[in-house]
Amino acid sequence: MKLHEYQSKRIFAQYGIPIPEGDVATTPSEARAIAERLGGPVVVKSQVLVGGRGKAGGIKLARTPDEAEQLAAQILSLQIKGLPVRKVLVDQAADIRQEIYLGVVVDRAAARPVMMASSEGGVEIEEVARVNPEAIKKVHIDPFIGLRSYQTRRLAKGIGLDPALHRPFDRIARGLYRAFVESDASLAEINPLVATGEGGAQGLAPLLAVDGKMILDDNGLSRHPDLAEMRDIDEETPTEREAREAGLSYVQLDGEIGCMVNGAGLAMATMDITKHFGGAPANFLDIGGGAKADRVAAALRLILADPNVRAVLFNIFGGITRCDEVAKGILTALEEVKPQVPMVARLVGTNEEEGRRLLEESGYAMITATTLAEAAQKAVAAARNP
Amino acid sequence: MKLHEYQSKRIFAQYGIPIPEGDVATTPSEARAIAERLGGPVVVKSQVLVGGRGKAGGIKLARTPDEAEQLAAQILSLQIKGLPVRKVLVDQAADIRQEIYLGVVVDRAAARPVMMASSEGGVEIEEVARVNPEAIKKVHIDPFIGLRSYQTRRLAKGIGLDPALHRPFDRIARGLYRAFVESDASLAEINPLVATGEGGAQGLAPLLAVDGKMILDDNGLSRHPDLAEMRDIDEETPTEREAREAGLSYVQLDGEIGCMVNGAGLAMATMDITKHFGGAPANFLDIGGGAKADRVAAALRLILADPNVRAVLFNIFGGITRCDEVAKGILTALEEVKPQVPMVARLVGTNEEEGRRLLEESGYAMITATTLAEAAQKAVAAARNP
Amino acid sequence: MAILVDKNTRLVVQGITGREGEFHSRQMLEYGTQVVAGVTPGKGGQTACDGRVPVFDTVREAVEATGANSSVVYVPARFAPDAILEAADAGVDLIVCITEGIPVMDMIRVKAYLDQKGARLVGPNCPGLLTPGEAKVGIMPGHIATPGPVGVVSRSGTLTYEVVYALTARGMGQTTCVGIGGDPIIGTRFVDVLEMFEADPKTERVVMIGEIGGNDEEIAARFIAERMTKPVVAFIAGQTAPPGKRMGHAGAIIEGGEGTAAGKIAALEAVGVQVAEHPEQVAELVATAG
Amino acid sequence: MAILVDKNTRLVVQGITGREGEFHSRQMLEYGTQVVAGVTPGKGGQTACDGRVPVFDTVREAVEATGANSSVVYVPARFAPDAILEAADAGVDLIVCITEGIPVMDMIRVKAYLDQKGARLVGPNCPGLLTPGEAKVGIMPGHIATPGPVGVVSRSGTLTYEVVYALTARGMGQTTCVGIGGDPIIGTRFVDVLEMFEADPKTERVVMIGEIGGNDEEIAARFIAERMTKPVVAFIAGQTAPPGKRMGHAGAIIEGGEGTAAGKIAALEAVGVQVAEHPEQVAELVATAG
Repeated sequence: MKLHEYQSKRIFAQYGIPIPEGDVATTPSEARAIAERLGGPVVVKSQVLVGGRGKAGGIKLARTPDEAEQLAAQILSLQIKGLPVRKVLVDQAADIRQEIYLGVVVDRAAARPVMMASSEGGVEIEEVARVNPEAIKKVHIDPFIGLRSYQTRRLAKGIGLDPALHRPFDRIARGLYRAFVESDASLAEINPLVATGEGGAQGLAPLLAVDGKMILDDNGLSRHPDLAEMRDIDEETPTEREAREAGLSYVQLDGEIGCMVNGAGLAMATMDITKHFGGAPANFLDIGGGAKADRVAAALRLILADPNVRAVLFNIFGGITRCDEVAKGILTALEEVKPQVPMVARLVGTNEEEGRRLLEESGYAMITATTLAEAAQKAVAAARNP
Repeated sequence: MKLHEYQSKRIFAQYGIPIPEGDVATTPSEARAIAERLGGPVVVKSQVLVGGRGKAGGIKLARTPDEAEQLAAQILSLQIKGLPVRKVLVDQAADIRQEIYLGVVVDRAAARPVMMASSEGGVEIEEVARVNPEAIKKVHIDPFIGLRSYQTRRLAKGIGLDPALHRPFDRIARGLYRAFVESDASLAEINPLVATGEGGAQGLAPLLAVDGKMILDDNGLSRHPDLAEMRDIDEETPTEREAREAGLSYVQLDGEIGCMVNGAGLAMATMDITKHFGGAPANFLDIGGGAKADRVAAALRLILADPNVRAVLFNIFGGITRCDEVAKGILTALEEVKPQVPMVARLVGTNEEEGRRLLEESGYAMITATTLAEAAQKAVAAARNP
Repeated sequence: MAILVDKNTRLVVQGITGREGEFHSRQMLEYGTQVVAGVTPGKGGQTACDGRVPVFDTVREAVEATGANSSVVYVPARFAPDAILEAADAGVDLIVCITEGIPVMDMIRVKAYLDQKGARLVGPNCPGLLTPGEAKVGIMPGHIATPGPVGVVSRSGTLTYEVVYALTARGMGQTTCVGIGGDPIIGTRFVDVLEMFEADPKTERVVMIGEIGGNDEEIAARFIAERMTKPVVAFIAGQTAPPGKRMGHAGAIIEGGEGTAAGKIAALEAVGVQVAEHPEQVAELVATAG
Repeated sequence: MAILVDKNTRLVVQGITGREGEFHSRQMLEYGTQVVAGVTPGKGGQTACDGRVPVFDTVREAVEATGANSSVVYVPARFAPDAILEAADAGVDLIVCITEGIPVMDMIRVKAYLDQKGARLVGPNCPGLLTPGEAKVGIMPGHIATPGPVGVVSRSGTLTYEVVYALTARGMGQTTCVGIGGDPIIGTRFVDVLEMFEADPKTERVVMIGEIGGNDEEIAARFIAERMTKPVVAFIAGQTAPPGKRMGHAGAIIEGGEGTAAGKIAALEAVGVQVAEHPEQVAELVATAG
């Protein structure tokens, strides 16, 4: 689950990371009020869960509350990569001397978190990795002893940070790591972390997290009800939300063959083979292991709700999932939804005979297949000539 | 640093461990008010930092508020092992079906915490270890993964706990371990943990921490200011407090030879050799590594404040401590306190010449010695014939 | 010969009295696996699978009473890390975790602990292991496999069955089928299994089934180039997957331009691995590989 | 020969620009120890000890630039766990921690981590190591020792000097003097050092100086009975210590009737170890032991 910039930064602040003064507005007049309260120039930033907000005109500097109101109105009317802007963050503008990148992700191969820092902040880290990989410094973090100050010192030196900033950098880096771990995140990123030229003595932060991003591990959300509540339902299609609530893995695509498969790998392979034989998958849909009839029924309703779907391909290879349960689910759903499109069913594995028997005895017209290649070819053909 | 029962139990409660309803009183009328508020029978328990309170008459059951007031008056007038009782804990009396022991300590040899449980609660664990060691079950705790439920299950089965109590036992055991770790404790103990015969369904705790004890690691106190504040200054002699505040390790004994030594091992050996040659040490006193003049002066003032002291033995073996610094400290203190007792000085090691020179040039009468045996013998003799 | 599980595997099933645990224990028993014990806290002293398997409260008791040397975990995600650690502490050599949905941070800690202990974990979120004719541990349907010379290793579950089914249909049996799981942090990775297959005298050819996400396939490609003498055939799922979307498995996501099927296929082909265009084609390529 | 430190020791001093760090670095240099680097965060590029020792920001840089193989830690308790871990991560073989006052829970974690890494720690809260005529690491005064055949191991600091001083005065030199420290959790224990002395061809006799608290002396007694061929002379401090009072060292406390000097002396005498009645008597017993 992705968090908005303002949500990520509020979490960072809880871990002692300095962030700009600011607040969220949903209307231009709210944005104006915030700018008035803050005083001085502000940055008005669209809160949408995609990258490239700046290029899309979703981030603007306002010198006065008037200007903040105007720019907020403008930004709140934007659509960025298809997503409507419903909120803006109004932040005090920072004095930017240097922009740093600082982020934590999981390094799968090392099986531990890795913290990355780069002197080239304000740019996407993938871009830096491509253009100037030497600029990225990394330290792996032992999950038991955590991120240590000697490691943050290595990062700070590695990116050539002013020695006077090493201590605040250490505090921020260790705070970011704790935020990462304690939120069950898969990414926690400050980009840019800004050197403001301020001394700590004046009470102003010498390093400031001007932009922030967190992605949470969906598997960890159940133990963070406060974070789970941060989900922005506007950022999901109703279909995706319905799928999530039904416990299904579903990704909408733009093809015409609806796929219902058990297992993520097989679901991808089913999409791939559909394409291989000249069709296009309408979705990725994994009904998961051991799916019961009601979950299968929910899955079929989702597929049929997509108006692009011109044929449905069931590919079930029973292991922990039982073919008879899947067949029951299909039949339950068919009683409710009267599908206008042809259906191709391939059921193999645990209780496959019982599953096939149930489908055959139901009386619904269903094309059957033995191999996956056969099933895919039949589905592609059926979608063309229903 | 030892905590009182009531302090320990309040910490336990913060970790989800059920404790009896109760409060602390310093007067009989306060005790009465608490008993009235609680209703039903209460236990009035002296809060002193020594064991054997029960045998000393410091724990009594009161059936009525009247009786609570009377018993509190009686207990508040006691001295237990020389310590005056200044506070009583008034707790709701629990229905006791079974008494269990549960504690965490550090196992030095294994270099990790160990949790111990025994079906013989209400008795000191050392007593159980002597009489019936088989009754004590132990699990070692990995510091990185912590105490796990499968380990508490082993303990619960090992002590023959009713299976219905395994879950509450697991929660309490894991809470106790967290309290231990997060308080930097060297001991955290519930004794007895009482099976009340209540079901969890009625909202009453089926297991209740009726008595609790914690000892904190002095080295960890600086990061727990809230716990450091719990120190009961009544439980230290003024001398011990003064020593602690001056950064000195000091233990008062009942002999006549005041010892000032650098290093704990050497300080003990100096005490031992004093005894070996027929004297008795008045104290253990380690001025620590690298002691400066002012700390040495404070140490000498402490020793001379003890009226039993009839001779002072300085035994300094310079390593990180410099003999010249020690000599300066002794001279500073001598200017202030005019000692009426003979002093024997033995200074060896780092900057020993400079140290000796300072003492010699000062003009104070000081008996000197080369070996420890010689110094001890001279001190014993000087104490007898001043 | 085979790898990881065989006739000598003495298995304890953690979560045996749960619905899936009991169902698959029966299937494993039917297949001939020595399921010697089950564990469900609070149900010690009972039996499962119609009295065929004694149930214990802890893995340690199960190991002490039955000499179990391997464990399979069917408990819910919330309790699975504890179950894995318990098995490791009880000294079993092999732990197979079927459970899906374990948070990544939990698995990072579990794996670090297991590495210290020297215990081998397969999974989590995996279908388990199958040595045809000897033992199955996990949830793979046994009837699709048959003994033979092909070693199979896969990040996927049902996609593995698909490939094994096709191999069997073409008369190419398997030494062992290993599902390593689809999570970002797994106990046993491609290279670990490839190394075992390379060392196993009965395994003549190897099938490797990857998918988008991470760079395990790329690491495997390097290993194949440097250390493997046996032919390897691969399939990579997710050629049509869009970037930035998690495709079911927690580990199957193209992020920051990395982990694409195209990149993995290129890495494998560059070291001489034949990569099938669809699952059933794997069997055709294995038949002619060498 | 000697144990742990010798002429080949290349030492990095952590906390070299602190008062004690600089003072003892000079003493170590004067003794002839190869102090090749110092570390103080933020002072990289400077030098210490009148330009004789380059200072680095991190241990890793120090090791890379100077080939340091051992480290000694003089930093305050709050930063000492980090310093030890840093040295271990930088790959030094031996870490000697002088610092006292480190919380026990910190040391439990540090020790568990070091055990994984295979790094050897001596201390904390110890005087360090001295191989007379070759190298000193820590704070022991060098002039009290002289080369010879006696290995000395001790939980104490200054008490060790006392014994070494007496040995030297009687013409009995030392192979290596090892202060293992007085804390409850220490990196290297009596048995570890006894094993090294037993294996060291130059060490002919061993002195072991214990104190009240814990049961390390009792464990050492078992080891001496089972594995030591060389004579051992011991002294145990704290015969006059009252129970329940911490005698300076965090580890020196008689608790629950355990850890008394009498118990330790009995355990050692039971396995044939001669136990001195006072420190200076140790030298007499060593002279006649065999």
